[in-house]
Order: sequence, then C-alpha cells, then structure tokens
Amino acid sequence: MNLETEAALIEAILYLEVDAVDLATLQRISKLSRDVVLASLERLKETYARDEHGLELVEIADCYTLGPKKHLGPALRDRYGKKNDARLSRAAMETLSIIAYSQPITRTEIENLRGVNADAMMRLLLGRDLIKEVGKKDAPGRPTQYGTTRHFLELFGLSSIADLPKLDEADEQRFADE
Amino acid sequence: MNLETEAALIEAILYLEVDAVDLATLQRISKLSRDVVLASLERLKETYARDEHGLELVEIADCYTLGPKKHLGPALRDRYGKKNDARLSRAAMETLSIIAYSQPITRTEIENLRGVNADAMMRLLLGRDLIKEVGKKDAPGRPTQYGTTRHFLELFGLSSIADLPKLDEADEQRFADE
Amino acid sequence: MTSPQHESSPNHHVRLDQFEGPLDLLLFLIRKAEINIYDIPIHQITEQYIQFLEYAAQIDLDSITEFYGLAATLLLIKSRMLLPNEFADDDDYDDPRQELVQRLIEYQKFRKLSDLMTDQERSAEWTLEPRRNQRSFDFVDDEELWHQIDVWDLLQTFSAVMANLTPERIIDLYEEVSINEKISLINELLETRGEFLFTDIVTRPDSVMDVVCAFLAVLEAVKSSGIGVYQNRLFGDIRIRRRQRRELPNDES
Repeated sequence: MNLETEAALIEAILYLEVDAVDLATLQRISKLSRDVVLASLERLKETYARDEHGLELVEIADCYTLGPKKHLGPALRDRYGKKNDARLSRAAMETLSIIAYSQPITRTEIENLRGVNADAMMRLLLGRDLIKEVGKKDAPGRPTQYGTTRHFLELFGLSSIADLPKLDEADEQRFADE
Repeated sequence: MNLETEAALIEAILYLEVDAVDLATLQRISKLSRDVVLASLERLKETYARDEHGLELVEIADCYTLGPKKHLGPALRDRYGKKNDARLSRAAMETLSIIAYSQPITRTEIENLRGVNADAMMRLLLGRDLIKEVGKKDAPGRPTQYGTTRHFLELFGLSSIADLPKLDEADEQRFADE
Repeated sequence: MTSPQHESSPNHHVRLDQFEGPLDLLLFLIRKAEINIYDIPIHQITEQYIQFLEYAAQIDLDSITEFYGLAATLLLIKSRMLLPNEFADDDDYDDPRQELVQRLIEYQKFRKLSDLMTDQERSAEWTLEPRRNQRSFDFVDDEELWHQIDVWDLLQTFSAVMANLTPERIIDLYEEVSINEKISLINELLETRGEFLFTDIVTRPDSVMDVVCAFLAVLEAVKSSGIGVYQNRLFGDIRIRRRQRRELPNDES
C-alpha cells in the first residue's frame, strides 16, 4: 500500500485543524479506516522527518498535529514564543496543577476541566519533563493517562505526591499569607 | 546552493503564520536575504508539488502561505469550506473585468467602454473592497484612476494580476486592435 | 421588426432592462440579424434599434438617456453614409462606422473577459480555511518561570480551576469522563466481593470530581444493576451490596 493520496489528505487535515486532533476525528473527516489513518500518519512522520522539512509530525496525548522542529526553536522564539508568555505561564500552571491533583488523568479530562484545548500546554509540560504518560485509561479508545514526574517532585521540593497540600489547606494558606 | 536548512525555516514560518505573509516579513523573521528567501520559496514550491503532499505553496498578491491542494477541496469542503455567496451581477462583473484588465483606468474610460453610467457599479465594487483608487491620470481635471485590490485577488484565487484568465488564441485574433 | 423576440424564449418580449446598456442591445440586434459586424447595414440596424426603444418604453430615465445617446450616434452615422463621398475608393476614406465597430469589438472583448472572470469566480467559489487563525507553539525556554513558583501556587491554581467549574461543566465531565469508569468498577467489585465500601470506588479521594462521579455511579447502579445501599450511622461508611431480587435474571443466588 503506497498511501500517497491518503497521507496527502491527512496532511491537509492536520494543517486545517490547527489544534491537534485525535485518531477518531481524523477517521471521521478523512473517511478512512483506522488502519489507513495510522499508516498514513506513519508515512507523514517519515516524510517530515527529512531534513528538508522544518515541520514534523507531533503526537501528543493521542492527538496529532504538525509543528516546527525543535532545533528551529531559537530562530522562531522571538516572534512566536514571546507573545504567548503571559498566557502561557497561567495556562501551564493550570494544566500542571490539574494533572498533579487529579493524576492519572487523560487529555480530554483536562480539557473538560479547563474548557480549552490542552495540547500546547501538555506538549510544553512533557517537553519540560514535568509530566509523563503513566498508563492507558480503561475506556473507549484507551486514552493515555498522565501523571507527574520525579523531576516535578524535585522542582517543588516534594518527597511524594502525597505531600501535595490538600485542597482545604488552600484557605488556611490564604489567611496565613495575609 | 542547497538551501535545505533555509527552506525548512521558511516552511516553519509559513506554517506558524497561518495567514499569507509577504517577502519583507519572511526576510525579517527568518533573518535571511531576499534572494535566499525567494530561492527557499522556490524549493518549497517544488517539494510540496510532489503528489505525496496534500499542501502546496500558495502565492496570493505577492504573499505566501501553505494551503491544501485544489483537488482536495471536495473532500474537505464539508468541514473547512467557506463559500463565497456574494456573486457579482453581470453588470458588476463587466465593470470589474474592465478595471482588472485595463487598470489603471478612470471612470469616464469605463463608461466609454460599456456605454453606460458606471457610478453605481463603481460604488458597489469600492464598497466590496474589490477596487480602489490607485492614482490620478495625467490629463485635464486629473481624474482618479482605479485598480483592483488584494481582496480581489484573494476572492478570485489569483496570485497576481498577471494571473488573470487569458483569451484563447481565436478570441485574441477576433478582438485584436486594428 | 415590429415585435422583437428573444431567441431562446420566443414567447417573451425582450425588455430593455435585460440589456447591460446600448452596446449590449446593439450587439444583440446585430447577432439576431446575422450580419457582419465589419459591414453593418446601418440603415436597417438603426431602424430596428429605434423601433426597439420606442417599443420598450417603461424603464428608468437614467438608462433610457444612454440608449437614446447611441440612437443619436447611429442616426449620425446613417446620415454621413448617405452623403456622397468622392473618396470612397481611397485608402484614406474614413468609414463613418469605423469608430462604432471598434467600440463594439472592444465591448465584445470585455464581455468575453467578463465571462472568463465569472468562470474564475466560480472556480474560486469555495475556499478552505483553517479552523483557527492562530497556531500556538511554545518556545519559551525560561526555566526561571518554573523555579519561581512553589507548591502553594499549584494548589491555589487548582482550587481556582475547581471553583470556576459551572454545574453544567461538572455534568459534562461525569458524563464523559468518570461515571462509566465508576460503574464498571462497581460491577467488578460486585463480581469479586459481593459487598464493598463506597470509599473503595473512590480512587482519588482528593479529587472532588472523583467523589461526585462515584456517588452518581452508585445512584445509577441502584436504579439499573440491582444493588442495595446501606449506611449504619449518619456520615458513616456506605456499604454497597448486591440486592437479593428474584426477578433479576442474572441473579444466581
């Protein structure tokens, strides 16, 4: 199976979607079977892995998207990194706190809590080694579940997740701060 | 000059920008020279022309972007298609054609060609951002000259005025100036 | 021609407002009479043109002026053609029709181009547009950002996220996320143990969502799976066990 046509269609879909999309969505839009979509994604991954491409196929939390290759970061950061700064830090904090307190948790669950697409933030946190895949949820599609890493514990000076302050302590802390 | 690295960078920029960007912007972001950007775009055009790609390099009104290939339109229309419903009337299209093919042109010149008052049509075309004032004719009264806009090119899917549909050879001869 | 008819619909009278202007009408008459545009029988065509104008009277004044303007031109040409011209065989002879013919040809050319543009408009009728016009990629490489926050920031952020959840969103959440999981857990426990505590199906006690979903799952199970719920004292442990009911087909006991 060559899949040139199918991969081309998937490529266009990934481009038009902007946000990362999951396999089921790709199947629905492309009207291709799960196997063909997966094989097309594999083909795209190889195509974009070539040095002539500045984009690559990114798989994150069971979702796929095209994104700039890591090594282009320094060249693109000025324009595309900075403008997200303020928004990024809060969004990243929210996502990380949800994962820390609700792990194991899937991307969809995080998105339900935050009400927005979590793809970029999860990629950031994965890239920072603050979260990692911890298993598959026993639910349709077997979505990946995420949890925090050892690096996360180190960064926050925790010996284990059990050390995370409890929700009802939030109020006490608030009063202590004042 | 191989330009693999440069083309990869331009590719990532075009992807991140979403909207079409002009040459000057590409130069500024990539910090590459005009010639190198142009050569990289040429390289990208060739790369994406291959059948394995569902995207292509699109040039509209001297701006560049990546976009899905034309033949994928029917498959993707349901979800991503935007229909231009505001079709022009025959009178409006005649007026617009005269301006497109004869720009820069004054209102009087248009009226001479069509044999009718062009006020209403010009107002309509100006209102829809299809034509604009482009200068003053060096003639008595210095009448305003009109030309087509960038929006016009976008709406008609043209990369530049040079891209306007041409008469076939037979018609070319029929209408040849004596 | 006293009653001009449209070629394609002979039963309908041609109306003036069908024409984009006097040149359009003139071209129509020339084509209809099947005459050579370079040798227009000006007498005949002028007569037809004027007859048509008189016939089609009910139109707005603006454009009728323009139609009559061309009529005047035609009459002028006609009168000049009637004048004897001693240079008629000369190369220098200016055919009075020449300017009009050129206008007609030029007009025809733009009509043709206008058709091409209409095709172009149609071919570009559909455009594909990305779902959003902003791609976000994070190249922020500022480790400082992460060192400045502590675990209390994390907690406060989380508690703010939870506080902002509207009731609808919570319903969404349990529908999509956890209720099925809890129901399957209940079924699993019923099979293996027959009786268990509510806290057994709360896998993440510090997650409000988890508790809420577990509770809703129990309510659902009471309704559909035939379980009984017991509580020994107020705020005590909730025990869940299979209800002994004869009418349940799967009830082996």
